[in-house]
Amino acid sequence: MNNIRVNGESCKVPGGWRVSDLLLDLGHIGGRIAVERNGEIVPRSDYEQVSLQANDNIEIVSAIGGG
Amino acid sequence: MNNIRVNGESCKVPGGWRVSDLLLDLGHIGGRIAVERNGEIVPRSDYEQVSLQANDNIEIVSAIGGG
Amino acid sequence: MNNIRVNGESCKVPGGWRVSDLLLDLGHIGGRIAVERNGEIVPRSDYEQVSLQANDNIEIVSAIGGG
Amino acid sequence: MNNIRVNGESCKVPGGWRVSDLLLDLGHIGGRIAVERNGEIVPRSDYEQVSLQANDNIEIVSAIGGG
Amino acid sequence: MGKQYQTEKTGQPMNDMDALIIGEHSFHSRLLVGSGKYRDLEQTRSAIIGSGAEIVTVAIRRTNIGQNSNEPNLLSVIPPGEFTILPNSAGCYLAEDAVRTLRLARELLEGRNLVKLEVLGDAKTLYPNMPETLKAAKILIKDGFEVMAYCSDDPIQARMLEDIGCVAVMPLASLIGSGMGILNPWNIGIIIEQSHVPVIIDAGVGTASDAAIAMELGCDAVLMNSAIAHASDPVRMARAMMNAVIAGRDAFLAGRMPRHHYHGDPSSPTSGLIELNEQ
Amino acid sequence: MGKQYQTEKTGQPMNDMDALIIGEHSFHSRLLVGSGKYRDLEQTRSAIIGSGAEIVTVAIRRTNIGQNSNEPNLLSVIPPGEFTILPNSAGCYLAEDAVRTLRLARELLEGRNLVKLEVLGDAKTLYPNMPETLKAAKILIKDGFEVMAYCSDDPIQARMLEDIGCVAVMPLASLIGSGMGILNPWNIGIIIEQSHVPVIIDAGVGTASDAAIAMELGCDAVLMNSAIAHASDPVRMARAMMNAVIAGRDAFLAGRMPRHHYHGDPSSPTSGLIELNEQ
Amino acid sequence: MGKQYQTEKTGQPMNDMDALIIGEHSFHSRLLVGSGKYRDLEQTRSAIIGSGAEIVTVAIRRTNIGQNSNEPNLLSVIPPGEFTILPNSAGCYLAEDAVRTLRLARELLEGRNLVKLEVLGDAKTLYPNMPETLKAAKILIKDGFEVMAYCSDDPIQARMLEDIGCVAVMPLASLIGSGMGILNPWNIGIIIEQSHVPVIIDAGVGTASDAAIAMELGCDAVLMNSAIAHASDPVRMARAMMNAVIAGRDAFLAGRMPRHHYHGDPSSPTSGLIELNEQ
Amino acid sequence: MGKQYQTEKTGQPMNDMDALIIGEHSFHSRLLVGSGKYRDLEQTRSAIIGSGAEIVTVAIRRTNIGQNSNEPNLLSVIPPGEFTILPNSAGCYLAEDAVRTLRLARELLEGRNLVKLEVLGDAKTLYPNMPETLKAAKILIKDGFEVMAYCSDDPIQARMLEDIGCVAVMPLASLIGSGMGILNPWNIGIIIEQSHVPVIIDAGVGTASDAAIAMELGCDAVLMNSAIAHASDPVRMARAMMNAVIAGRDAFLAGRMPRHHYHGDPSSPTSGLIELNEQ
Repeated sequence: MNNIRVNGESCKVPGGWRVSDLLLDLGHIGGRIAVERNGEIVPRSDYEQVSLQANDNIEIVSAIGGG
Repeated sequence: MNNIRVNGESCKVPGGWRVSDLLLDLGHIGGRIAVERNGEIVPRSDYEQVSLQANDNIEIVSAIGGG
Repeated sequence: MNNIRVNGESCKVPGGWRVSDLLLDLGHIGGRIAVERNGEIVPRSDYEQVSLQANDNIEIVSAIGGG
Repeated sequence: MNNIRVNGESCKVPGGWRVSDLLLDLGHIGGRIAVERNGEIVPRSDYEQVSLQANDNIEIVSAIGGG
Repeated sequence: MGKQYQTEKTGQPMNDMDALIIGEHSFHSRLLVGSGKYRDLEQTRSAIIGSGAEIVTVAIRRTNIGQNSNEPNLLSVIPPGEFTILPNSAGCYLAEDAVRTLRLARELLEGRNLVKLEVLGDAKTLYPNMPETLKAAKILIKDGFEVMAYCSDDPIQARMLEDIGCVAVMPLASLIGSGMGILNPWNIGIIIEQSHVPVIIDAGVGTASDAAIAMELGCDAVLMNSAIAHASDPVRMARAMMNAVIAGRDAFLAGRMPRHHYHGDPSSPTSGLIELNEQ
Repeated sequence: MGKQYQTEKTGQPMNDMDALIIGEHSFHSRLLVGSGKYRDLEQTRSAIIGSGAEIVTVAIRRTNIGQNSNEPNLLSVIPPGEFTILPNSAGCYLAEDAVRTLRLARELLEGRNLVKLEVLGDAKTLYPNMPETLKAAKILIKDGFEVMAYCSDDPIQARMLEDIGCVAVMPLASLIGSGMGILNPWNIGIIIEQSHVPVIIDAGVGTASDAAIAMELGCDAVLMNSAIAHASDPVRMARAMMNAVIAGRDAFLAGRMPRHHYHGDPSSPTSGLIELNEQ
Repeated sequence: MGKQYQTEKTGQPMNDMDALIIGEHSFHSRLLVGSGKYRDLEQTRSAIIGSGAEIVTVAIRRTNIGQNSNEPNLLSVIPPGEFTILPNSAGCYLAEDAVRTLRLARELLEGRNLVKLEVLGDAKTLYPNMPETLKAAKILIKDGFEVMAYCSDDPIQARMLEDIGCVAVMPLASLIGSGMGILNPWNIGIIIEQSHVPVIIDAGVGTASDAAIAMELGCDAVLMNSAIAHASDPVRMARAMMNAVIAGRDAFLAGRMPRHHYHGDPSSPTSGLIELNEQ
Repeated sequence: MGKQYQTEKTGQPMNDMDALIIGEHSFHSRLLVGSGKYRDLEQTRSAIIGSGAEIVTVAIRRTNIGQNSNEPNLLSVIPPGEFTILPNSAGCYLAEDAVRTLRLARELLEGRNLVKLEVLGDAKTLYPNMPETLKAAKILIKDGFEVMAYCSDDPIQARMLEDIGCVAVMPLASLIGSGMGILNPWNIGIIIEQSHVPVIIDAGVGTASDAAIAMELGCDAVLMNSAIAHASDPVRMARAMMNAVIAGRDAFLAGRMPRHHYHGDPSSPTSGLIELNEQ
């Protein structure tokens, strides 16, 4: 298991997980979201390639109402 | 002939003229006008009855652009 | 005794009282006041001449703060 | 003679002149002025020590009306 | 008359709910326009059509003796069958003259009683002469007229006009033809609050936002002439005014947000931000 | 950018002549709206539809972990296929954070480059932090973004933003969420006069006339959120704003009458009156 | 009455040149103050002394029956020998009542004829009732009074008051006690331009700059009460008002610089700079 | 810096309580004046003396080569022993040039460190260039200067100037030389509320009431040049400004009455009236 941070909260994910595994687990598949890993954008097309490493800092965002 | 004033100008009209004679002479037949004789309205229906008297003061007005 | 009104309130005064008697009674002697009797000014110089009659309406005023 | 610029205008001054010589020549002795040589302030106390070199850029300023 | 309008959510089309009622008459448009100062009658008509106005003011003047009666006439381009013609007493400085002028107007318009009373104080400012206006209003109302009265923004005399029986009070925003907009919105606000007849801004509107401001204050309608006729492109300005009056009316009915004088209030949420640097 | 528009009488439909051009994009509507502060997504959509806006701003925030992904999503009611979604960096106080936020936004919106840069100075006023805004704008433009920049009404720094390559400058009328309208029309006027990119009022509009005033000054467009969302009836206010922007734009193009400070100018002729009493 | 003042450079002390003339009376101070609303008579006197005013208004009210006649009396702290006492008809809504009140005042003040006529329109706004004011002014002037008339900012009725023979016209800046300042400087400007008697702003001043603005417009004097009495520190505010009126008067006489709407104009020379970097 | 002043009733003379503290310096007068644009040095001195100012700004310019050194010099009519001379960097558009200019000024004034930093954005508006101003302020403060900084009315950048160590922030009221007064009092209000150094209005004052308004907002002082020098009678206007600043300061300290938007509030009692007619 790896300790990572997702949207500011600590959590553990199995070793070998990709970004796509995390998104699937969080129910974000198919949603309009974007992902940042350690300050860098993870393009949608790379979700299945990018592995989660220990201490990764993941941000997952969506669009909400704003002015 | 009688001396009358029409719209502030002096003129002479034949004795016995009615308001309708004056309007016909001035080319106002059928126009959207109104007539005052000595400060009193002459209704349209009375044009043929009302005689012009010496020293009558006649005003003939129409609508023009205004705010 | 005569019934009179002073500044909107009914009161009784002895017959024969002059305006000066009333003012003395009310403690207004020497003060900066003015007197109206039945809608007419009573000049200061007449206080001792003017008699109060039954049903007289007396107003006694002074200057107060105002803008 | 050295070519220098004074307040944006070219002029020639004798070799060996100090700042004080220039100010004397320009009639600025005793006036309320300040001097910059090649972008650096020349303190009043150094006028007699600082030599003028070829191509020096001298600014001499005073206070005038301003808001 | 602003207060009694309540916005209610109903299935009804808006126009039915929000008619402008003047005396016995009902109108959809809250923009009244004058017919003066245009380049020609064609432009007069185009601008008036473009404004969407239903009520159009006209002045009453002597016919020119010797005038060619075949010349196009104002009422042929704004026919009384198509518009509500509102004759005014512009140019009169005394109650008596205004009364005579409006009696002629009624005769001219075949008995229509709705008139705009305007009695001026002087030729330099065209500010209303209120004592003469009050005097004329009394005479005209007794004589059966429905009087819409051009007036100052004095709330007390506006109420006197209403008490006399005027069907609308029409305070000036600023001097006739000045285009300065509403100079004293506080007085207009008091008049709106107290009145039980329509309050119509008459005179002084200069551009579209002036008309919107009048409607947002709660005025029932706006009357203008120069702002349209003296624009570089009167027909486009007429359309601007139509939309400005609609916009201002809607904004009034919609109930504007409160003003917050000092502190910003974010439109976007303040939480849920990504991990930001310390500030 | 007000000056280069010339009103010409042509047979062309107006919208073709008067498009709002931002970078490579062309729009009919000159009203941009935010999507925050509504009661619910249904009202959000109704108001946005009612406003006629084509460009809608959105904020970028963390998804809630554990959030039900079946919940209705903002972009399902304002789909990017129907509207131009303009993500903002609201809530950021540093250039770096704004850049990260807008990069996420671009990824979220499948590579769309048009963004609203907003870097705030403090949480109390939400006034822009101009040095950080300039810094972020440089980074974003180098990174291929089309940057519309929320900014103060400082003409010098507005020009710097244009010189850096921003596709629009968006000075505040007054503080975000304050509803105070345009507090300094003179500065806005200078910015309009000097700019070669669209000038869009962003923040501070409170009611319809504020929007009309902005357009009459010569602004190219107006962006608002609270003025609609915080009205008592947001959907009606949205319509009011649509009409106010159209009215203000038309009034600007039509060329308003000059203001006359003192002397009234009669709308009705001064001659041809009936024989009046002496005055 | 602003126009006829010409600033001339003479060796004369200024006060001799610039007296305020009301009817037969001449004053140095252009600040008139009321005597109402103070905490006590001591504060009343301190503030009035501090204001430098020479004319002080008082109200006329019934003596309290049973009142202790030893109580300090207003006129003992502002004695008629030291100040010009200006009795008003505040609280009257009809011409007849105002006339009776001011006749009592004249008797009270041993025949002094100078009065402030004030006839109100309603208790809610305290806006003047102009028809009753005009009626009362006629009666009082016929009866030998010198009438200073509180009035609306209607230039036509202000001129009627002057024509009737009032020695000063006193238009409101805004509602009595509102502290809103001059709401319509344009109307006040017209009144100043046309009047041949002093124009004195009466009612509505809220702070020192309001008084300065009135004087800069060309008013001859300013009358106030609440702005001083309702300040947190009335005595200091009285001094502020004294200086503000002097400052505004001097600024009017000095002739202000023209306003330049757009372009900055350097106070420091643009040439003679040191060799600067290219910009 | 307005908030921390508390008016307390003490036996102390006012001037001791209410000094203007800038850095290490203490002043009685809250009016700072420029020395430019006068007809001649005699008028310069008369106006400055008349204004009561203790701080006088000067510009730094190249001496004219060949100039007669016997010509009267500015500093001979406003000698540094009598006034605090505040040299400015007017005319500079880059931080580096402003720094050089003010270093020359310090040398000229025998080491006095107090300077007015002014870095302009363009020659047309003379609006400050804030990024260059911030840059210059840092350099100057590191170099031992006490910097009073001319700036925009942007509260965020005003705070940056304070954080850098400026001894006063000097936001413009409106463009230099425009005489338009305070265009955005809200921004000035925010700056006053947040600042711990004096806030001095610099640029844009046109007449006495503008200065009074600035002080009433809570500004610590006002700096002006054109308003005095370009008045028709500069010496009288100087006196007007002196009194206006004193009046505005006193009004601020006295605490103005609240504004009441709608309803009149009688200055005279509403009871105790004589028996009036029914109304």
